[in-house]
Amino acid sequence: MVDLSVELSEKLLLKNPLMTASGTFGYGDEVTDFVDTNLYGGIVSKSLSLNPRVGNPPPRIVETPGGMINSIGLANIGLDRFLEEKEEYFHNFEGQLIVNIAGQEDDEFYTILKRLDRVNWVRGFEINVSCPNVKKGGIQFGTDPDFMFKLIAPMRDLTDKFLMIKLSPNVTDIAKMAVKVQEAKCDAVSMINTLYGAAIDIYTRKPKINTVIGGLSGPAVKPVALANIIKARKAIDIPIVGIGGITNGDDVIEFLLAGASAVQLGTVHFFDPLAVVKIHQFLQQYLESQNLNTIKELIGKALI
Amino acid sequence: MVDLSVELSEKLLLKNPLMTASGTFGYGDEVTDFVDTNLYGGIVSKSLSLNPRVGNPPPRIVETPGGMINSIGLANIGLDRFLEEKEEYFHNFEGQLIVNIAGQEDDEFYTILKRLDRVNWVRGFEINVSCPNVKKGGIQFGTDPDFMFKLIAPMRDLTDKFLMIKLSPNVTDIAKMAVKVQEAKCDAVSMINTLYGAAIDIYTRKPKINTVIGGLSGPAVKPVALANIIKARKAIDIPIVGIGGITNGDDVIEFLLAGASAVQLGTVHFFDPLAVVKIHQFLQQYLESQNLNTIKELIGKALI
Amino acid sequence: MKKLCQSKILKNEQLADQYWKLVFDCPEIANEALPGQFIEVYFDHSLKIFPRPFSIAKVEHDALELIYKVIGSQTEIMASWKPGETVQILGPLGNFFVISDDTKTHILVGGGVGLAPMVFMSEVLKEKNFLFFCGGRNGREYFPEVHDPVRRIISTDDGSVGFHGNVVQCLEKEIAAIETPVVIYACGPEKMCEALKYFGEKHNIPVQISMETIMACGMGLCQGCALKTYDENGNDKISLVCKDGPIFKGEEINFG
Amino acid sequence: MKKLCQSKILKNEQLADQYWKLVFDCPEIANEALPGQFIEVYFDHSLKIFPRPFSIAKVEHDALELIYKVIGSQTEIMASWKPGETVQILGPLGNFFVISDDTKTHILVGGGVGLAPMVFMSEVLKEKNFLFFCGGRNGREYFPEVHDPVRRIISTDDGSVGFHGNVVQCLEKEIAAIETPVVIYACGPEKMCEALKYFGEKHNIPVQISMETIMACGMGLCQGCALKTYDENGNDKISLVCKDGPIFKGEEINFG
Ligand SMILES: Cc1cc2nc3c(=O)[nH]c(=O)nc-3n(C[C@H](O)[C@H](O)[C@H](O)COP(=O)(O)OP(=O)(O)OC[C@H]3O[C@@H](n4cnc5c(N)ncnc54)[C@H](O)[C@@H]3O)c2cc1C
Ligand SMILES: Cc1cc2nc3c(=O)[nH]c(=O)nc-3n(C[C@H](O)[C@H](O)[C@H](O)COP(=O)(O)OP(=O)(O)OC[C@H]3O[C@@H](n4cnc5c(N)ncnc54)[C@H](O)[C@@H]3O)c2cc1C
Ligand SMILES: Cc1cc2nc3c(=O)[nH]c(=O)nc-3n(C[C@H](O)[C@H](O)[C@H](O)COP(=O)(O)O)c2cc1C
Ligand SMILES: Cc1cc2nc3c(=O)[nH]c(=O)nc-3n(C[C@H](O)[C@H](O)[C@H](O)COP(=O)(O)O)c2cc1C
Ligand code: FES
Ligand code: FES
Repeated sequence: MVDLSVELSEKLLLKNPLMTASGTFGYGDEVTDFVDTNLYGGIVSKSLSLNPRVGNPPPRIVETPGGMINSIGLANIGLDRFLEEKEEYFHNFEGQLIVNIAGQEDDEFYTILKRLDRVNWVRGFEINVSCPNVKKGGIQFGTDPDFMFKLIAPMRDLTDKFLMIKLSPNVTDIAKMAVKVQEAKCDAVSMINTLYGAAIDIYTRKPKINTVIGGLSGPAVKPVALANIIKARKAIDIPIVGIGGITNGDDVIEFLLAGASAVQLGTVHFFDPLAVVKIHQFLQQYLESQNLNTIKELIGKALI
Repeated sequence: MVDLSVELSEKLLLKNPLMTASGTFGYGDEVTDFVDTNLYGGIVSKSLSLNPRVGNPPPRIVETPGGMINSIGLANIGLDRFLEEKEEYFHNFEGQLIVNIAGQEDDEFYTILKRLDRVNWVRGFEINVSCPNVKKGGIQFGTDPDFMFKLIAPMRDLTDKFLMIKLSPNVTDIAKMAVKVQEAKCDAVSMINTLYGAAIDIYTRKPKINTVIGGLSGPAVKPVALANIIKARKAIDIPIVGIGGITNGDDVIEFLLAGASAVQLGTVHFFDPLAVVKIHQFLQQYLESQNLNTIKELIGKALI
Repeated sequence: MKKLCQSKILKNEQLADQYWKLVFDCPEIANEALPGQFIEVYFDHSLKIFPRPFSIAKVEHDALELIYKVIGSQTEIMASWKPGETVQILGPLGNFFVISDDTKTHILVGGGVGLAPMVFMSEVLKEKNFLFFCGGRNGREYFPEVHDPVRRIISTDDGSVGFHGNVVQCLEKEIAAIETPVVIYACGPEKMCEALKYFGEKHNIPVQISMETIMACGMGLCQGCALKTYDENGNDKISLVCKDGPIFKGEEINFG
Repeated sequence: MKKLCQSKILKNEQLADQYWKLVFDCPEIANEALPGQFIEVYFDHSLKIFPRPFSIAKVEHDALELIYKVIGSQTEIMASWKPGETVQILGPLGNFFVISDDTKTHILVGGGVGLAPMVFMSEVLKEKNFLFFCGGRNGREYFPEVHDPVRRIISTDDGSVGFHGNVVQCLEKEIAAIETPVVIYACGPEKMCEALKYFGEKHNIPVQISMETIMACGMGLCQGCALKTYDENGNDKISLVCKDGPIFKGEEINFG
């Protein structure tokens, strides 16, 4: 048996490098009818805010060539209901639960962090500084290195749990952002969140997304994610979690070679809900065919 | 008959809004066997440098989901051969020839501009400040607003011909770049050039593109192009030429509604060489079905 | 329980102009499906990445039937599928029409591709008293067979077949003669559904409407299929068509 | 002159394991095609956007034949095509093998999917003296028929059919007995082509090699299909496989 486990920090060992991307997997309980969610090394939950949010009005999604645009607007059940309703499920989950947090302002982030720091079934945090779909907060945190640093630097004092910052690709230089994350002593960066995208109905002339500009994801963005990971890998030493357009096992290996220590599956859940099962099989076969005992040996090993 | 003509400036009237994107159409003479190139309102030629360039070593292209990455490296025949060899073809071309210029440093741009300003079959210029595939010059001009301004501001004094700057999407805020183009008194901006993209072969572990990171184009990037055009449209008054992933007539209308005054077809030439013919037909039918006499009425008319 | 199946195509045949019937061998879904529920159909190697939702139009033993209209690239691809090929489908998804024993007359209203779930309803209500109002633009549209032809009332916009006018106008004409209590079940174009909501309010008839929005996942993962609705107190709410629907009570829907 | 055609499929049949033969009704291309040239095959609605290049394997009146190996998504899609369907193709593209009357023995060397253009060559050279060396990994590969069976010399890596070894080793064994002047025409895996270049140099035999690179357009628009080559003076050069090739002289190719 090959070893699929990876380490994102001393605090976070994953039995395999496959996580779910925030907002693309519900809270994990929608697919249990036909997928064993224990195949995931980790689940990253939908961005959580202090209070419940209904999210943006429709239309919220549109299909684009090889991808989609979304503007869900961080619809979520809020911290209290999350703690009440999800405990049982995540107690039984054999992988690691990473809670993705998105606040409107600094204090909202900190309050959630403090409360969840005490919750034993929460193993770590992914801080969403890069959602393009909320007007206040959201993207502005994620495009200016200093602004972001101010937001995230205090977080390290609030939790000893695994702390990861999710970066936006909508910047001139993602490496600069990644360096700030490392300076703030966070454990890892994840990238990429969605790209800016828009679509217009040529008959009604209305935007196909309520907020006009939404977030592009799916296979289409995979090359962009890889380019960003390659750039960030050169600039920082902390682990990178790769996200963006991953569809199959081949893609997962590509992200690891490019420098990601783990990956998140997002949009693929919508069009291939069995992806995790297929990827699992592929990773094992691939490692065997390459005479590798552990998947860790692939991380950052592209001949670049 | 509906009127497809658009005006990019008083100096540049196009009989229809369809142009070719630089680097995706040779010099127009490859497809004449089966396409009437006079269907294009304008041809934008492959980026021209002072001296011939062989371009980058292989591999130069790779297919990605819904798109492709290229790193041709501005392979081109150089100014002298261009003037000698292409005059006859462009004398007979019924549309407008826009020469795309890419230099390694400021002076190279200016020298080419000065020489071509005297050439009567050259109707205007597109300045490529945004190619991600050349190390010197290239992208760095196109990501810093002030750096770019310094490059382009002197150009206005060198030519009275139509002068357009082609912008990169690999920036935090394309609107800031567009504003600088307007300040430099150029006639128009075109957007987008390619996004950063990478791909890795999981068996050889080598990058699938010689320069590791290349330029992503094709249907996949269409939503990104539209988002950028919408943002730039709000910031400037000069015309925008829309580029990025255009495949069919529907897409062309979408770009016009978003605020583009004309468009360029790029990657589509590779997978649907008859696109221009089909788009032509579609535009006419669409305008008739919408009871519009002229395509100009669509520009910027999205209900945003 | 939702099942994700690799199902064999038994039949794929053209019914009318752009209308096709596709039959899968899929006991897992067929045996659980209720009228109003839908499935997601998946496509390989496709530039458009979303699966496509289709109402279940009938189940017969292990066979699961769809009625679909070819209107874009994916339905075009579907029309090229041949019996014997295998396709991935997920279902049954969503809620279903609620049928109550108190109802004297079940009124099914279907327009265009909205006919599919109503065909299923007409099968389930075979032994009961139902009327099936089918609307179409003209006589070239597809109007499904029902066991007892008098139960099918056709209307076309151009009057080429049946009642001349839309299906709601037709219903307005007939309603007085229909035995109460009545329930209306509807699926079709948004305009039709909206008109039926107000028709129901006017005549004090409960209306159950199957709604459509763009779906990415079809099963509650993406929160994309949002629909503006009202809660019991009439406050604004957002519902997910794939999970909370596709069937909503008329009074729940905010047609905006 | 290149033609862009909507061509009807006449035949699409499996030849061996993963090898298929696809025949188009396409007089426009068939009537102009020369051995070594290729066509581009286009796909609709596909996540992979490039058309795919395939060597012309034969022309017979208006029929244009390809031999293809199913190795990925697009060749999988091709294998699902049915006679009667219409496909967009572009051709004939690229240069061709140059056949000279001085040549006493024409040596065709093909391995794997590289067999296709050699089948065309064997047709064109039917009346001349040729030998067709076919290489494969094992006996389950496809080895094309030729009119005169003694002209076909098979070698397999595992020795299960014909010569035990690769096709170049086989040629090395036979070459002394072959009547000169000789020309070698080759198409196949890069390693084979490279070995043949050096084989030609060693034996002072001209070698014409068909090369493959990833192609976006197939007709000189994108400059993507770059190949490292040498000019007449041995200086480094970049050539475009779709326009300057696919056939290059052995000495032109820089195998790096
Ligand atoms: C719950 C539900 C049940 C449906 N039942 C049927 C049915 O029984 N028979 C039938 O013919 N059609 C049905 N539809 C509509 C069907 O899903 C669309 O016709 C189909 O998706 C069109 O795909 P296309 O690629 O051919 O067309 P496209 O050109 O891609 O789209 C044409 C139109 O189809 C709709 N559509 C496209 N993609 C989606 C999507 N991912 N989710 C929802 N709608 C989409 C949109 O209105 C769009 O404008 C149903 C839709 C829903 C939501
Ligand atoms: C001039 C030329 C002639 C060819 N003749 C034949 C032939 O007669 N019979 C045959 O079976 N194959 C031939 N090939 C190879 C054929 O093009 C590939 O097998 C085919 O493109 C695979 O597509 P896929 O989607 O099935 O596989 P994929 O999984 O997409 O790719 C598998 C491999 O096919 C090759 N390939 C993929 N896309 C392209 C492309 N756009 N351009 C060139 N190569 C590509 C690459 O080596 C790639 O690694 C030829 C290639 C060239 C360049
Ligand atoms: C429908 C949808 C909802 C999303 N919601 C969130 C979210 O709440 N928080 C977040 O950080 N990212 C969110 N994302 C972004 C994804 O987590 C991921 O970064 C992005 O989709 C790129 O990966 P993919 O191409 O594999 O989907 C969402 C993406 C989609 C498609
Ligand atoms: C193969 C290739 C070569 C290109 N060469 C150039 C170039 O020389 N100069 C330039 O300004 N843009 C170049 N581009 C960018 C295109 O002009 C265009 O901006 C980009 O491809 C986006 O449009 P598309 O998605 O329609 O292709 C090239 C693009 C491709 C695919
Ligand atoms: S379609 Fe994804 S939640 Fe409804
Ligand atoms: S494939 Fe485009 S130039 Fe050769």
